[in-house]
This record gives sequence, structure tokens and C-alpha cells, in this order.
Amino acid sequence: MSTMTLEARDLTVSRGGVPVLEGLSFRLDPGQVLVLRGPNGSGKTTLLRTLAGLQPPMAGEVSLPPEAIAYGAHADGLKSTLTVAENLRFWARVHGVHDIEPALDRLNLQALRQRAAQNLSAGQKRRLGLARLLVTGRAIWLLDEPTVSLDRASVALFADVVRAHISAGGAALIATHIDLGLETEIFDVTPFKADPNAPSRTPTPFDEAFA
Amino acid sequence: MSTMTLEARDLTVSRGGVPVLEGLSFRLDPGQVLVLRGPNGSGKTTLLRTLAGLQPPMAGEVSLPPEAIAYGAHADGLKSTLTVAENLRFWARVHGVHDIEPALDRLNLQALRQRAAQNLSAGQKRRLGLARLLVTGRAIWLLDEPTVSLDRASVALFADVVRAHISAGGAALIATHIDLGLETEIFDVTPFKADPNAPSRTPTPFDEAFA
Amino acid sequence: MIALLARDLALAIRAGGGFGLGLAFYLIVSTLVPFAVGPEAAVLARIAPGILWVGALLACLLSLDRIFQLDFEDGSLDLLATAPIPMEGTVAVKALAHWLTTSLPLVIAAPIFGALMNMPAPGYWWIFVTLLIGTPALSMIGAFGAALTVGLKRGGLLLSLLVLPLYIPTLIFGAEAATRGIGGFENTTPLLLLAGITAASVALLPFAASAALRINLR
Amino acid sequence: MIALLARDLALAIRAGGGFGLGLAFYLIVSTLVPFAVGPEAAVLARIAPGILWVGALLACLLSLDRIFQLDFEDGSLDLLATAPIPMEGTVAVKALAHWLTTSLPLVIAAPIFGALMNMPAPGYWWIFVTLLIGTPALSMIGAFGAALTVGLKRGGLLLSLLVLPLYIPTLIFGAEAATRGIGGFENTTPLLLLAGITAASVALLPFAASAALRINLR
Amino acid sequence: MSDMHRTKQARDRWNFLWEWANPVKFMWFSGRVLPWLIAATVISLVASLVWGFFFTPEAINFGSSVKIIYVHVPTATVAVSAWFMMLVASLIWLIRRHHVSALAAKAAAPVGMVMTLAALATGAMWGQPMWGTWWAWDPRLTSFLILFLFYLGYMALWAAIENPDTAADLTSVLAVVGSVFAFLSRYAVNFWNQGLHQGATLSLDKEENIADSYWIPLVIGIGGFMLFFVTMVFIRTRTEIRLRRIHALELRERMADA
Ligand code: HEM
Ligand SMILES: Nc1ncnc2c1ncn2[C@@H]1O[C@H](COP(=O)(O)OP(=O)(O)OP(=O)(O)O)[C@@H](O)[C@H]1O
Ligand SMILES: Nc1ncnc2c1ncn2[C@@H]1O[C@H](COP(=O)(O)OP(=O)(O)OP(=O)(O)O)[C@@H](O)[C@H]1O
Ligand SMILES: [Mg+2]
Ligand SMILES: [Mg+2]
Repeated sequence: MSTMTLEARDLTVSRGGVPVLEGLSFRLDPGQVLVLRGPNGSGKTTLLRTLAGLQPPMAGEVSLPPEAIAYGAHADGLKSTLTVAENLRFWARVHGVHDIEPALDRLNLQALRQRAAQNLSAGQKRRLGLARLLVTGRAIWLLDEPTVSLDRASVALFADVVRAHISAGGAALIATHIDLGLETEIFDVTPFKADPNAPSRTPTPFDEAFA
Repeated sequence: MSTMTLEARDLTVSRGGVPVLEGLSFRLDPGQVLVLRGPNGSGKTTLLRTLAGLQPPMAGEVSLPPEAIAYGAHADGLKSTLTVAENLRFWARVHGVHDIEPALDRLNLQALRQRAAQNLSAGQKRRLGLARLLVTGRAIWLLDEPTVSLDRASVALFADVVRAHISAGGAALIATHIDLGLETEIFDVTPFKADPNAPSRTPTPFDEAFA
Repeated sequence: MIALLARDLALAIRAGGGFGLGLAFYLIVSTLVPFAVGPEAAVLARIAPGILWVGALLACLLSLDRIFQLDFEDGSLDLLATAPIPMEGTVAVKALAHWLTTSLPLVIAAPIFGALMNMPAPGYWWIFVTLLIGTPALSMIGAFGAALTVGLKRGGLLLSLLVLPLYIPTLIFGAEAATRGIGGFENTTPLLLLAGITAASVALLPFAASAALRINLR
Repeated sequence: MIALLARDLALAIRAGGGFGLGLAFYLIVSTLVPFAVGPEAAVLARIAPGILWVGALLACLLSLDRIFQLDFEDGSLDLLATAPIPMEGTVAVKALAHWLTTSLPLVIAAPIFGALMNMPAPGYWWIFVTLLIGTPALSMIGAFGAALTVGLKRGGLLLSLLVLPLYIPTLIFGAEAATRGIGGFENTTPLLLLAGITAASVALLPFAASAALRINLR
Repeated sequence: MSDMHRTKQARDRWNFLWEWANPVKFMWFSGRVLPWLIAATVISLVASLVWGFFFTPEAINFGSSVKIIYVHVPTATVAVSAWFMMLVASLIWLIRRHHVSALAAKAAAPVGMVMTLAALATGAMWGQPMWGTWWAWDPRLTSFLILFLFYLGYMALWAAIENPDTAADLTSVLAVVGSVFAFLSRYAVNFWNQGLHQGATLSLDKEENIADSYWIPLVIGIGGFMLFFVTMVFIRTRTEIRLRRIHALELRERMADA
């Protein structure tokens, strides 16, 4: 996993064509947990979606190994009529993983495995969403507020899962407002807030007139 | 506001016909904040929906003054194509309130008032959902995890709003996993967990065979 | 209640939805039929009133899920249920908004589409009148169906299945009144029956629909 | 990819949706038309193949929003986009699932509904064959339309507006082939053209659709 | 390496062309050209319509209704050309990502739609005396109806999507796929019905070409309507560029106070 490094160089990310964060440079090495901090609306979600390749960066570049990223957002991609085990097994098969038992065990979902996802409480759903990460087999986790709705015991459970992941050589970039109890490095995005009134910094001169 | 008391007597609440919490008795007086605690899946959401009158109790009773309740859940009832101000004004008009400015001020939404709700970040949406409570003019707030996605500054803002509400004679029942920094009473629902294997305790004998 | 009506109309207009799209759908259905049946003017004129009624009914049907579904999903319906408006009022206002944004444009456009289908000239008037009398019933019955299925994800097809049988009497009297009117026959009876269905739906169905909504919320 | 197909089929069956409801809608449309047009057997037999084709097309259309919308809303599509499956594969598999759950039952049931509309006996065979050849194109074109509108809340009506014009060639060749076949005329040309449309749609549209999806995700 | 170098050079050679796709340059250029365009449009339209309406003989069995041809044929021609222009502009946007090109396509759509509608309406008005019906399911007429639907769908898609770049991308994809299907439909309706409508009377090799006295004002009219289309697209593209600027400014302002 030595090449499993995510690196951003002079990155500008945008929402609706307007830069939100600019000049971001950082790297995430195997075995590292980086916690993204920043007030509401500062652009954490936008940054994570850009890194996950779901939207193109406005400027700068992201280098990362192919098929290394597992993205976890508020929307967990759960199907309400499928059971917990079926939901998880689907994602496992998509990623070519065969065994969902460890994931169920580690997020304490064994007792709920036959329950339809629509009959889960908010926190139980969230746990299932996190279990999905384990069956992707991916090394770099990009997580957007993963602990929303979790009680304290579940937050601790989650912290254990992350710890196990990084000690196996994985890495994680986590946007969160709460303290996870992980011995983490903090990366505060506030200083990179784009100045909307600065002179145009869009890449192609053609767009000048709009910006 | 002296009669603005919410009282539950020997209440059993259920989800999908199965009791979740039973034998709950408590009262919420004006000027009081009660924080609901309990691990994920313990039944906090179910309890709040029952108190709000959205689902009938399985047994026991709830007494509360008419039209006194403002319910706030994860789903904020925001229309993504309307602006912040339009969303808020709608709920204000529904409740016969005319002035939305104080609510915008108190939740720090003035700068966002012309923005369509779909262009808000997770935390900004949440603040708008909380502002809605202020325009209901209702005395008893039932809130389900109100601080999800909020950064620390916003949590403090929210605590201030609750404090102002109770010092004006209102009351609040809040389900949350985090510490709100309110000098609150805690009500832990864990001891009331219904035992699904206990002999039937459903009210009418007709149901016995199913329970 | 006025606030609710205003909001629903604003949403319909803002979403780029309401007015234009129902109409476009209606236009398209009326053009598809000739493509499928063939271009003979005599056949088309014969089936035109029926097809225009079926088209209006389907356009109405397709927009039904807007009535409550969105409000259910984003939690507005929970909040409206705890608001100081009777649920029956909410239902009636939402059905009215649906009629104004979806059905009314259809009623106005129907004569033009009639011309496309080679309908004889008196048909323009009769298709307009029968639709004007009948569509409020379609919106109200539809609102009832939407209330029944609101809890289901993508209940669209189930909704159609529930609502279409309820639409049949309206359709029969409406199409019959139009066809007779075009042929120059007496059509007071079907017109009166059509008006009766509309009046009864508007008076009674809000209660049934609001009961269904309350059940779906819990 | 097989996992995805299996999941989509399971969802369609579990939701009580897929098979039954599309079919029920088809049945209802085929019964509404006689109600609206009147019971004359000659007229009905004349328009039957066309109406059955239009009905199949509408039933197909109404279930299109299931293809991507739900997956978009609950975030599955984001996750599938980062999964080790090419987007074109996702699109193709989902269109296939749509065809299996919605169109195929219609194809099988169409002859029976043809009997309801007094269609002559050779019609049963021809309506079956033309639908079997044409419906894959309907599902694939529909998937493209669904991919275009996936980002829009309740894009249902817009989806119809975009997709129905694209359906016209398929409809014309399909209905024409069926009508000619029933009349005992030569219909190889429209059948070949129909097959051509299907083949080209299935080969090319997954690329356009997956481009549209990627644009909508960002 | 040298290969890359060459392509870059090749691109440089054409850059003088692409530079007009820069919004600033486009605004400057279109501002200069517009007065001339407007003048040319007015002159040719007035010339053809006046000539056509007042100085052509009434055809024997057509009556004066034949004069509708001076609106009908040019609007029909422009309606089809407008879609082609949108297709080309969409492709340029998809490949080279020049915003002006996407906006020009957006600007052309309503003009094309109005032209389609005008061709349909004049055709219907003509059909009443000629064929005794407002509407017939003739292939030419029908394919115009379909073209009208395509315009509607294209415009509705633009209107429905908020993010302008997303909207440009999706509508471009629609324009490309739609063009293929519009072409197919044209063929399909021909196959489906033989129809009543005139063939191409303007083609030069045919015997039954209409007389020169009708022909010349008609050609001027087609030119005039084309100029009208180009003028409208220029004006509307300028408006769209300004709207985009306002949009960008608004966004910036919002971001500033967030
Ligand atoms: C709504 C109805 C109609 C539509 C959509 C329509 C459409 C068109 C189109 C697209 C053209 C341009 C052909 C080209 O440049 O290749 C055209 C030309 C023409 N139309 Fe129509 N038409 C309609 C009705 C009529 C009627 C009723 C008449 C008169 C009998 C008529 C007579 C003509 C003639 C004489 C031309 C010139 C033919 C040529 O130079 O190609 N059209 N029409
Ligand atoms: N569709 C959009 N168009 C324009 N601006 C948007 C859009 N969506 C969000 N924004 C704005 O972009 C900024 C960044 O939003 P983002 O969701 O990335 O913030 P965040 O850091 O994740 O906040 P939170 O902690 O509240 O989730 C915010 O100011 C938000 O209002
Ligand atoms: N529709 C349903 N049918 C049956 N059981 C359900 C249904 N919805 C939820 N449950 C179960 O009811 C119990 C109570 O759920 P509830 O949502 O009230 O919990 P909660 O205390 O709010 O949890 P959280 O902190 O995770 O939000 C849970 O065990 C849940 O799995
Ligand atoms: Mg966020
Ligand atoms: Mg809960």
C-alpha cells in the first residue's frame, strides 16, 4: 500500500461555478487520519465530493491511485425494502468482496441483520452506512460527518473501526464537527476560504467575462 | 402559560405494532428543558412522534393543551426551490405569525435570506429548520436531534435560542446524543425499554393472539 | 390556507413544472394516437373526444404524485398536521392548486388539440364544457388516491391503479356528453351526472383523503 | 453487474411494484379507451393495435423514473459512480432490469388485451412480435431520458416531454408493422426498421446516458 | 513529443477563430455588427413581403391565399436551420467548452420554436382554403409538429436545471441524441403516410418550378428571415451573456456573506 497516497496540489473547489475553497494542498498517507474542520458552509462537503471524483476541480489537481476511494456521505445508499444483510451484501458484491460477516460484527449489526432498512432508527441506519465502507475493500476513506445520529457507544465503535483500518495501512479523511477520540491530525479549511471578490482565477481566459 | 404543561402517564409507544418503550410517566412544565437520552434505537423518535400526536400511543395517555406543540425532526419541511425567507414566511403565515425577522436574526440567517434552500450546506439547512420553530409561536418544542450537522458556534446559538424560549415561559423536550450546554434535566429512556418477550400487555384482549 | 395555496402555486411555477408540462404531455398524447392509429381523418374524428378525455385524465394522473408526495418526503406534511389548519382544509387547498396548475390549462387547450385530431367544429365547445365540469372531480379523486399512497416510495403505478377505476364514471359521462353534443343529440343527462360527480367529490372526498393522510403519517 | 441486476429485480419484486403494476396500468388504459370511445366493435378493432402500442409506451414511460431516481436520492448512484463498475454497464443493466420487470410482462399480456378490444386473431401474434422487438428500444431510450432528468425533483412530466418525441419512430414502425401484419400485408420493412432502432439504441444510448448521469452527479 | 507539439501548433493556427468565443470579444464584435444586421434584416424583409404581397399576380386556382407562401416557406426553412445551428453549437460546447457557443444554442431555441410555430400556423391557415382542413396528418406537417416538441423539450430542460454549466451539458447531449431521432422521425412519417403537401418547388432541376415572378421575392424572403434569425440569436446571446454575468455576480455576493 505504499503508493496509496492521496495528494491535492493547489486545489480550488467550486459549487455552482463559484470557488468555495482555494489553494488547498495536502497529502494523506497510508496510516493517517486527517480530520477536516470548518464552520457550516465552509466547503467540506464540496471538497470531499471533488476528491471522490464526483465533481471536477475548478483548478489545481488531485492525484490518487485508481479505485482506491470509498466515499461515505449523509445519504447511505440504503434500500429501505431490503434487509440489513441484503443491503450490505449488494455493496460487497459490487466491490468483489465476499464476506459481509466481519462488517456486521464490527458495527454491531448482527442482531439487526434480518431487519428491513426502513425499520431501522436513525442511528442504526447510520451504522449500516458505515459497515458499507468495510465491504468496499478500499484503502482511502472519505467520510462526510460519519457520526451524525450516533450515540456515544456507537461513536466509540466507529473510532475503533477507523483505528483498525489505518493500522492495516488504510487512510481516512473525515469531515466532522465533533470530537472522535482518534489521535488525529486536524486540517482546518477556514483559511482557504475563497475570496469571491478577488480578481478572476478561473483556468481558461475564455470565461473571464463571466466570473 | 400556566396550563402549558405536557404530561405523560404510563405511556407505551410502539413502532410497527411492537411496543418500544413502556410505562413512561413524566411531565414537562413551562420553563423546563428535558433532554431525552438513550442509545440508538431505544425509541426516542417514536416517543416524540407520539407526543406530537403524529401517531397514537399504544397504551397510557398524553395530556397537553391544544395547539401548543411545535415538532422539529430531521426532515425540516424545506422546499428546495424557495428561498430561505420564503420558506420561513410560509410557516409563519400558516401559524398566523407575521414577522420573520427575529427568527432570521436569532439563527444568523440574514445573510442567506435570498438563497434557495437547495443551495444551502447541511448545517445552514438545519439552522433554517430551527428558525421555523420560532415562527410557530408555540410553547412546547419537541425536538429530535436538533443539532445534527451544526458546528460548535451554531450549537451555542441554538442553546441561546432554547434558553430564551424557556425564560419566556416555553418548554422543550429534546432528544440528542451530544451535550448542549444547557442546564438541563436528563431523562434517560433506557430503563423503559419494552421487553418484546414479555406476556402481552396490549390494551385490548382481541390483539392478544398477535402480540 | 391562502398561504398554502400561494406556496403551492409558487412551487408549481418555480419548478418549471405546473402549467407547461402537463399541457405538453397532453399535446404529446394527442399526437401519439394518430401516429399509432394511422392518419385517416374519419377514424380520428370518430375517436377524438374519447381520446382527448383519456389524455386529460392521464395528464392529470401523472401529476398527482406532486400533490402530497413531496410534502411527505421533506417532512412538511408532518408539520402541516401539527399546524393550526384542519387537515381537510389542507387537502382541499392542495387539490385546488392541482386543478389550477394542471387541469385548467388542459381544459383551455383541449379545443386546439381537437383541431389536430380533425374533430368537427361543435366539438371544440363540447370538449371544453365537459372537461371544465369534469376535471375538478379528477383533481379531487386524484388527491384522495395520492393521500392513500403517500407513504409509499414511488407509489406512482399503484396510485394509477387505485385512481383509474375511480375515474371511470367521470370518464364515461364526460366522454358520452361530449360525443352526444358533437353529434347534435340531447346530452343534458350525462352533463348533469357529471356535475353531480364533481359536486359530490368536492364535498365529501376531502374528509376521506384527510383520514387517509393521518393514517399514513403515523 | 450481476449483483446490480439481481438487486434491481429484487427491489422491483419486493416493492410490490414492477411486474404487477405496469401490467395493471396497461390493462386499465386498454379498458379506458373502450369506455371513452364507445363500444362499437368495428371501431375498436380498427384502432386496437395502435392503442395497445400507445398503452405499452405509456406504461413503460410511467415506470421510467424508477430507473435512476431512487438511486440518486438515496445516494446509491454516487456510490455506484465510485464503484469498480463502468457507468455504461450500470446504465445498461438498469435498462435491462426495467425491460425485464416492466416491458416483458406487457409484451406477454398484450395479446390478451387485444382480445378485449376485439382484435382479429392474427393480431395476437403480430402485436406480440412487434412489442417484443420494439420494447427494448423503449426501455433504453427511457433510461436515457431518466438519466437526463435524474437531478430534478419530480422530473416526471419533463421526462415525458423529453422521451415521448424520441419514442415516435419506434411507435410508428411498431404500430405500422402490427397493422400491416394483421391486414395480411407485407411488413418486413417496418419490422426490420424496428429491429434496427432497437439494435442502435441498445448499442449507443448507454454512452449518452452515462454521460448525462455523470453530469448530473457533479 | 513532436506530435504533441504539432497539434498544439495546429491549435494555435485556429485560435484566431476560437477567440470570438470569448464572451468579451463576442460582446464587442456583436455590438459592432448588430446595427448592420438589423438594417439588412429590415430591408430584405420589407422588400420581399411588399413585393410578394402587392406585386405578384394572383395564381389561377390558388387565389390570393398563395401569398401566404412568403411567410410560410421562409419560416419553415429557418425553423429547420435553427435546429441545425443549435446542434453545431452544442457540439462545439461539448468538445471545446466555449460558453458563448452553449449560450448561442440556448438563445436560438426560442427563435426556432417561434419559427416552427409560425410555419405551422401559416400552414394551417393555408390548408383551410387549399385542402379544406386546418390540419392533416401529412408527413411534412407532422414532422414539423415533432420538431416543435423537440424545441419544447430542449427549452424545458434548460429551464429546469439551475446550474448553468450542467444545463448546457445536458441540453447539448439532448440536442445531439434528439437530432438523430428527429431525423429518424422524418423518415418514419414519410414511410407512414404519403401526404398532401407540396414537394420541393425551389429545386432548380425540376420542370414544375414556380414562375420567376413568385420565385425572386421568395428567395429574398428566405434570406430576410435567415438574417432575422441571425439578428435575434445575436441579441439574445448578448442577453444571455449579461444574465450569466449577473448570475456570477450574485453568486459571488452570496459567497461573500456566507
Ligand atoms: C401546418 C401545416 C404546414 C406545415 C408544417 C408546412 C411545412 C412546410 C415546410 C417545412 C416547408 C419547407 C420545405 C422546404 O423548404 O423544403 C413548406 C413549404 C411549402 N409549403 Fe407547407 N406546410 C404546411 C401547410 C401547407 C399548406 C396547407 C400548403 C398549401 C397547399 C403548403 C404549401 C407549401 C408550399 C407551396 C411550399 C413550398 C414548397 C417548397 O418550395 O419546397 N404548406 N411547408
Ligand atoms: N448548489 C449550490 N449552488 C451554490 N452554492 C452552494 C450550493 N450548495 C451549497 N452551496 C454553498 O457552498 C458552500 C459550501 O457548502 P458545503 O456543503 O461544501 O459546506 P460544508 O462545509 O459541508 O458545510 P456543513 O458543515 O454545513 O455541511 C456553502 O456556503 C453553501 O451555501
Ligand atoms: N417502521 C418500523 N417498524 C418496526 N420497527 C421500527 C420501525 N421503525 C423503527 N423501528 C424500530 O423501533 C425502535 C425505535 O426506533 P426510534 O427511531 O424511535 O429510535 P431512536 O431512539 O430515535 O434511535 P436513534 O437515536 O438511532 O435515532 C428501533 O429499534 C427501530 O429499529
Ligand atoms: Mg457538509
Ligand atoms: Mg431517532
